Amino acid sequence: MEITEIYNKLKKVFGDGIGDLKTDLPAYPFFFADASKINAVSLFLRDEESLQFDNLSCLSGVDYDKDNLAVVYHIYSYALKHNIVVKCIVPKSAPVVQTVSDVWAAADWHEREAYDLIGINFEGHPDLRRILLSEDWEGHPLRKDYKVPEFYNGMKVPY
Amino acid sequence: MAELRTEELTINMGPQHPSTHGVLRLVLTLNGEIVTNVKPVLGYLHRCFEKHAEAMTYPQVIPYTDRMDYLNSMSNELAYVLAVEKLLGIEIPERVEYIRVIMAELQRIASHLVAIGTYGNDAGAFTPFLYCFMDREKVLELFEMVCGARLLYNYIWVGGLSHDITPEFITKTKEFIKYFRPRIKQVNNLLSYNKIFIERTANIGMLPQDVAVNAGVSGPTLRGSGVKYDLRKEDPYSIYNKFDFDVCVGTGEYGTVGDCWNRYIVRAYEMEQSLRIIEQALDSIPEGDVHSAVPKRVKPVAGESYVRTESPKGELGYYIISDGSLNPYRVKARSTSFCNLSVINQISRGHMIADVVMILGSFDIVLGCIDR
Amino acid sequence: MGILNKLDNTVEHFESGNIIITSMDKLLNWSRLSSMWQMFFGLACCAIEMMATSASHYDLDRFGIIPRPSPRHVDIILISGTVTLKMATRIKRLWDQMPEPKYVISMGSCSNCGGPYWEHGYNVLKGVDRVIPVDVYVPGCPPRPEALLEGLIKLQEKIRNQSLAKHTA
Amino acid sequence: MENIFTQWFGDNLLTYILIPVPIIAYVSVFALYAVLAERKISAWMQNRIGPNRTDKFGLLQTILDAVKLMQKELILPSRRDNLYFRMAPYIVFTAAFMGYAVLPFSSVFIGVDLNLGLFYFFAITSIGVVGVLMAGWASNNKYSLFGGMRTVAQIVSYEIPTALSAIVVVMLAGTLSMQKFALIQSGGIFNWYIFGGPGSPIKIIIIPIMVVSAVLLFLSTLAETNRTPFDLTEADSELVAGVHIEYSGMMFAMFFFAEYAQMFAVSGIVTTLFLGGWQSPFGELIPFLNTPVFQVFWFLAKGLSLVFVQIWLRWTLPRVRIDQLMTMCWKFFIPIALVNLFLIGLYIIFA
Amino acid sequence: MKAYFKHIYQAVSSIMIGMAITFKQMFHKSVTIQYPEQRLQLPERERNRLFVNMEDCIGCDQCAKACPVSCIDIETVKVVPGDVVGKTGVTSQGKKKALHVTNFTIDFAKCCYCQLCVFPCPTECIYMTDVFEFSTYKRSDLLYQFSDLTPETAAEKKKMLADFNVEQDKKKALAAEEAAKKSAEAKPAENKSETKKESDNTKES
Repeated sequence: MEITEIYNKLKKVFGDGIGDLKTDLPAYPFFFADASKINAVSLFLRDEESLQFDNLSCLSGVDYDKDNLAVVYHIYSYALKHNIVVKCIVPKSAPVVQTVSDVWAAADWHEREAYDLIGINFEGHPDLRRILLSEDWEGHPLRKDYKVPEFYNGMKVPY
Repeated sequence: MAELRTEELTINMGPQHPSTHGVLRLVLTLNGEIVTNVKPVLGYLHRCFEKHAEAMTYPQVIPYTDRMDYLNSMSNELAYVLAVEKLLGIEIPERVEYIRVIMAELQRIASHLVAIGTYGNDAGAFTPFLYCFMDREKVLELFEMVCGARLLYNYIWVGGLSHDITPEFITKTKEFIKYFRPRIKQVNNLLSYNKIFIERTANIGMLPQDVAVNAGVSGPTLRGSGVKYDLRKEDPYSIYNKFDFDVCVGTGEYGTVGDCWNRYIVRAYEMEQSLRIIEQALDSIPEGDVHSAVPKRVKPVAGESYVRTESPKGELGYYIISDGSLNPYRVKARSTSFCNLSVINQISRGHMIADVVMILGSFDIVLGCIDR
Repeated sequence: MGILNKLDNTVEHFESGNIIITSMDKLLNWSRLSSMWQMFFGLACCAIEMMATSASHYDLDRFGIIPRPSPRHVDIILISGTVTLKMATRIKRLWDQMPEPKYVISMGSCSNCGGPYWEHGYNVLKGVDRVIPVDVYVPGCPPRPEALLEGLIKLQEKIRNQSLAKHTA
Repeated sequence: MENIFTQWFGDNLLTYILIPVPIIAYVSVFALYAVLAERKISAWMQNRIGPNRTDKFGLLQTILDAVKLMQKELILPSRRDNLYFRMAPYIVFTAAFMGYAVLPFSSVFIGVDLNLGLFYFFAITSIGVVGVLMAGWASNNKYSLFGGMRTVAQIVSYEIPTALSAIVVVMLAGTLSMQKFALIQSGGIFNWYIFGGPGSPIKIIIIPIMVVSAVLLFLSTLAETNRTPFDLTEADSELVAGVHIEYSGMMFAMFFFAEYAQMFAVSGIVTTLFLGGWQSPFGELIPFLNTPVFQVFWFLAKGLSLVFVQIWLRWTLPRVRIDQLMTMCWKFFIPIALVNLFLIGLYIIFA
Repeated sequence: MKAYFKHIYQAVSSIMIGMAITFKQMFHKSVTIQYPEQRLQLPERERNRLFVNMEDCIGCDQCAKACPVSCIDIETVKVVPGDVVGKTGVTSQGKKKALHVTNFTIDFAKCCYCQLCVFPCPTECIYMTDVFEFSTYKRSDLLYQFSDLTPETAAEKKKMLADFNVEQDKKKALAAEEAAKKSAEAKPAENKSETKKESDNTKES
C-alpha cells in the first residue's frame, strides 16, 4: 500500500492526531503525528487488517531544530511488505512522547536510547533509564548544544 | 521440602567474562542454577559513533561505520554508503555493484565463521573455534589483497570503491570456494551434529515467531525461528535480485524451531548460500571503472534516507538526515545486535546459567554494534 | 610461594652486579618472559585481532601465552580496544586484582590515546594510561597480529632487562 | 611379590622413606610434562605448533611456568575463610598424589600393596572433593561457590558408576588388591580383562560387557578428574575459572598440578583393571619383555596412552551441562553398569 | 526404550566422528607463521604506517583535511623570493614548491589507517607502507615528525618570512607614501603570515 493511502486512512480515523504528509524531500515521504496520540496511532497501524505493520524497524530520536526534538519511526510490515515513516515533533522545553513499547517490543530499548542520548521522555515506558551511558551521566550528548564535561568520576574526558 | 527456604542469588556476568563476547554485562538472578531474571547492562563500549558522524564529512564517516560492527565492516560500509547514495541519487556502475556483493558475501562468511567458532567456544569446544579462525584467515587474506587491511577496510566508498579487484583476487576467491566447501562439512561434523552440542543447544531459548517479529529481531536469529524473511530477497538492495540463492530457515531438524541450535545452524547453511552468490557474481562480473561515479564532494541536498540491508547479523539500517551541508546532520544506526539482544530476558528465564551463555552466543552479538 | 615477596627485603642490600643475583635474575626474568599468561578479555575491534593472533595462524601459545579467564592467574593484560569511561573503572579494578608482577600492553590506537575517538568521544577514555600504567604501546587500528607479536617481543625485551637488585621486579 | 625396596633394604623405616621417592619424582615430572603434552597435542590438533620459543620443542616451557608461578604474588581475598582458603590447595594436591600409593608400576614396585587397594583408591580420590568444596566456599566468590557445589554433586554421583564398573572386574578376579589384578591378567593381551580376562574360550561372550565396563570406568573416572567434557568445576565460559578463581601463584599451581596428577592416577586404575596393568601384551611369548623394568614401561605406556585419549577428548568435545551430566550418570551410566554387573554375575554362576 | 538406545548410538557415533576429525588434523602440516623468523609476504596494497616523502610534499594540507581523526598536523611557512624549498625547490614531477613545511607530524597513536589521506594528495607523496613493527615503550614516541627541517632551520625560515614581511610592509608603506597619487596594488595575500595550524590541541597531554 502506498504511503498516501495509508496516510488518508489514518487521517480519516485520527483527524488532528495526524499532521502533514511530506513528499517533496528526498528520499522518502513521511508524515507527522501528534506525540500524545502516537500510541493509539501505532496500535491502529499494527492491528488494522489492511495495514498490519508488525515490525518497528527503527526508532530514532533527533535534535530536530533549535526548539524541537523529534522521534522518527520507520515502520514495516512483514506480512504486506509496505512501509511508512512517521515523525513526532516535540518542543525541547517539554519533550514528552507517548511510548510505543507496548505495541512493538522493539521500541523498548530504542526509546531508552533516545531518552539517554537525546533526552526525550517517553510517557508510559515501563523502565525508562539510561541505557548506554552511566546512570550518573549528566546531559544528553546527541543534542547539538551538548558540552562535553571536563571530568567524569575523576577521569579527564577531553584529550 | 516445602519449608526449605531458598534465597535468590544475584550474579554479575561481565563486563569481563569470557563468554559475553566483549563487554556486555548481564545481571543474573538465580534460583539455584535456574535463571529467574536477566538484566543486560549495555554501554561499556559506547564509542559515540553518532556524535562523530555529525562532526565528519560523509566519506569520513565510513571508517567509523567499520568500527561499529567490526566483524562485518563491509556490510556496514555497504549499508551506510547505500543510504548516502540514495540521498545523492547517483547511479553506480555495474562492476562496483558486483564487487560490493562479492565483498559483502565474503564478509558474511567471515562473520558467520566467527559466530560459529565462538559459539563452539562458549560450549566448551575450543578446537572448532580455531578451525573457523583458520578459514576466516583465508577470507581476510582476500580482503587484504584487495584493500590492504585485514579487519577495518574503508573499501566501499560513496559512489564506488577504493580499489578495483585484480584478476589474482578472482582466482584466489575461486580457490577459496573450492577449499571452503568441505571445511563447512567438517565443522558441521565436528560441532553442529555432535550429540553433546545438540543436547546443549536444542530446545534451549525458544523464540516464538510472533515475539521475534514484534521485538524487531532479524537475520539468522529471526530465520532460526522459522520466519522466511531475508532482505536480500524481500527488499533487494544493490543487485541481489540478479542472484539465485535460498533463504535458509530453521527447520527443527534437532530440537524445535526457534531454539539455539536452529539459530546456529542457519548460519552454517547461509555460508553455503553465500558461496553460491559469490560464484555467480564472479562468473558474470562486467568490466568497468570503479572510480567513475565517485563524486568529488559528497554534498547531498537536504533530506533524509533510511536504508536497511541484510548484514550477517540481521537487519542493519542507517538513517541519515542531511541538512545540505558537507556533514550529515544526524546518523542513526539501527544496529542488529541491539534489537536481537533485547529479547534475551524473555527467552532465557527458566533456563540454567550455562544455557544463558548458549542463548547469548546464539544471537551472535557484537558489542561495537550494540553500544555504537 | 611468592618468593619475590620474601626476597625483596633481603635483596635490597645487594648492589647490582652480584653474581648470584645476576644469574637468579636471569632465571626469574626468563621464566616471567616466557610464560606470560594473558587475560582472556577483549574490548573491541582489536580483540578480534587478538583472537586471530591466538588462533592457529599466529599462535600465541608459541610464546607460552595462554589465555586465563580469571585476573588472579594472569601476568599480562592486553587492553584490546576502546576504553570507555564506563569501562575504565572496571579495567582499573581488573588491574588491581592481578597479582604482581604484572604487565600491560595497550593494543591499538583506541587504547593508546582514544584513537579515532579522541576528538568527539564524550564517553571514551583518551588512553588507557590514564588509569593503569602501560608497558608497551602497539600502534595500529587494529594492529596486525604480527604487530601484536612484535609488541610482545618488546615487552619480553623489557622484562629481560629487569633486575631484582634494581628493585623493579 | 615383594616390593623391590623391601628386598634391598629390608622391612625398616628407610624403605618406607625411600619408596615414595620415585613415585613423587615421577608424579612431579609427569604433571609438568602432561601440561606440556596437553599444549602440544592440542596445538597439533589445531594445526598449530605449540610452545617453542623457550627451546626448540618447548621442553622447558612448563618448568618456566612453574618458576614464574612461584614468583607471583599471593593474593588472599579479604573476606575469605582463612583456614579453608589456605588448606584447600593442599588437600586437593595431597589427595591427588595419595592415589599413586596403590598403583602397581611393576611386579616389584608398588607404593603399598594393600588388600583393599582399589577401595583405598576410590576413597582417597574422593577426599579431593572436600578440598574443592573448601576452595569454592572459602573464596567468598559466587562463581567459585557454584563451581564447588557442582563438583560435589558431580563427583559424588560419579563414584557410583566408577565403583560399579570396577566391581565387574573385582567379581571376576576375586580380589581388591591392585597388584593381584595385574598378576591375574598374565599371559598376553587376550588375558586382559577388557578381553574377558584369563579363562576358557567361553569368555568370548563377556567381551562386549567388559569393553562397555572399561569405557564406563574410563568415562566416569574422567568425570571425577573434572576435565572436559566434564569440567564443570572450571567451566571457562560459564563460571570464569570456577573454584580456582581467587587463587593466584603457587596455590593455583597446586590445583593445576593436582588435576594433571589425577589424570594419570585414574588412567592407572583403568590400566590395572582392564588393560593388564604392567603385563606385557605379548605375555610369555617374549619373556624378555616381561622383566620388571619393562613392566614399568608397559604400565606407563598404557597409562599415558589413556592420558592421550583424555587430552584428545578434551580438545574435541564441547562441555556438557550440569543437569545433563547428572542425567548421563543416573540414567545411562548407572543402569548400564548395573546390567553389566548382573550379566557378569550370571556368567560367573553358569560358566 | 528405542529412544534410549538411539541416544546412546548418536552420542557414541557423533563423538567418534569428531574424534576422527581431530585425529586426522594432527597429521596436517601446521599453518602457523612463526613470526619473528618467518614473515608473510604482505600484499602490495598493504596499509600500515604512513610515510611522507618530504621531497615531494608541497604542504598543501589536503591530507590533514581528509583525515577523519585529525592526526596529521602540518605547519607551513611561505617561501620568500630567492629562497629555495629543499634542494631543488621542485617536486619530482616538476611542481614548484611554494611552502616550507616546518612541521609535519603524524600521531600514529591516533591514526586509524583508513587511507583517506592518501588519495587527495596531488603529488602522491604520502602513502602507506607495509611497516607495522613500531611499537614503543612511550606513547610520545608514536608522534612522528616528517619535516626535514630542524627546529632551528624552521625558526630561521619563519624569521626570514617575518623579515620579508616587515620589508614588504616597509616597501609598501614607502610605495604608498611615494605613490599616493598612483593606486599601487598591495598584495594582501602576502601580508598575512601563512602559518597554519590544523588544531591546537594535538600536543601530547
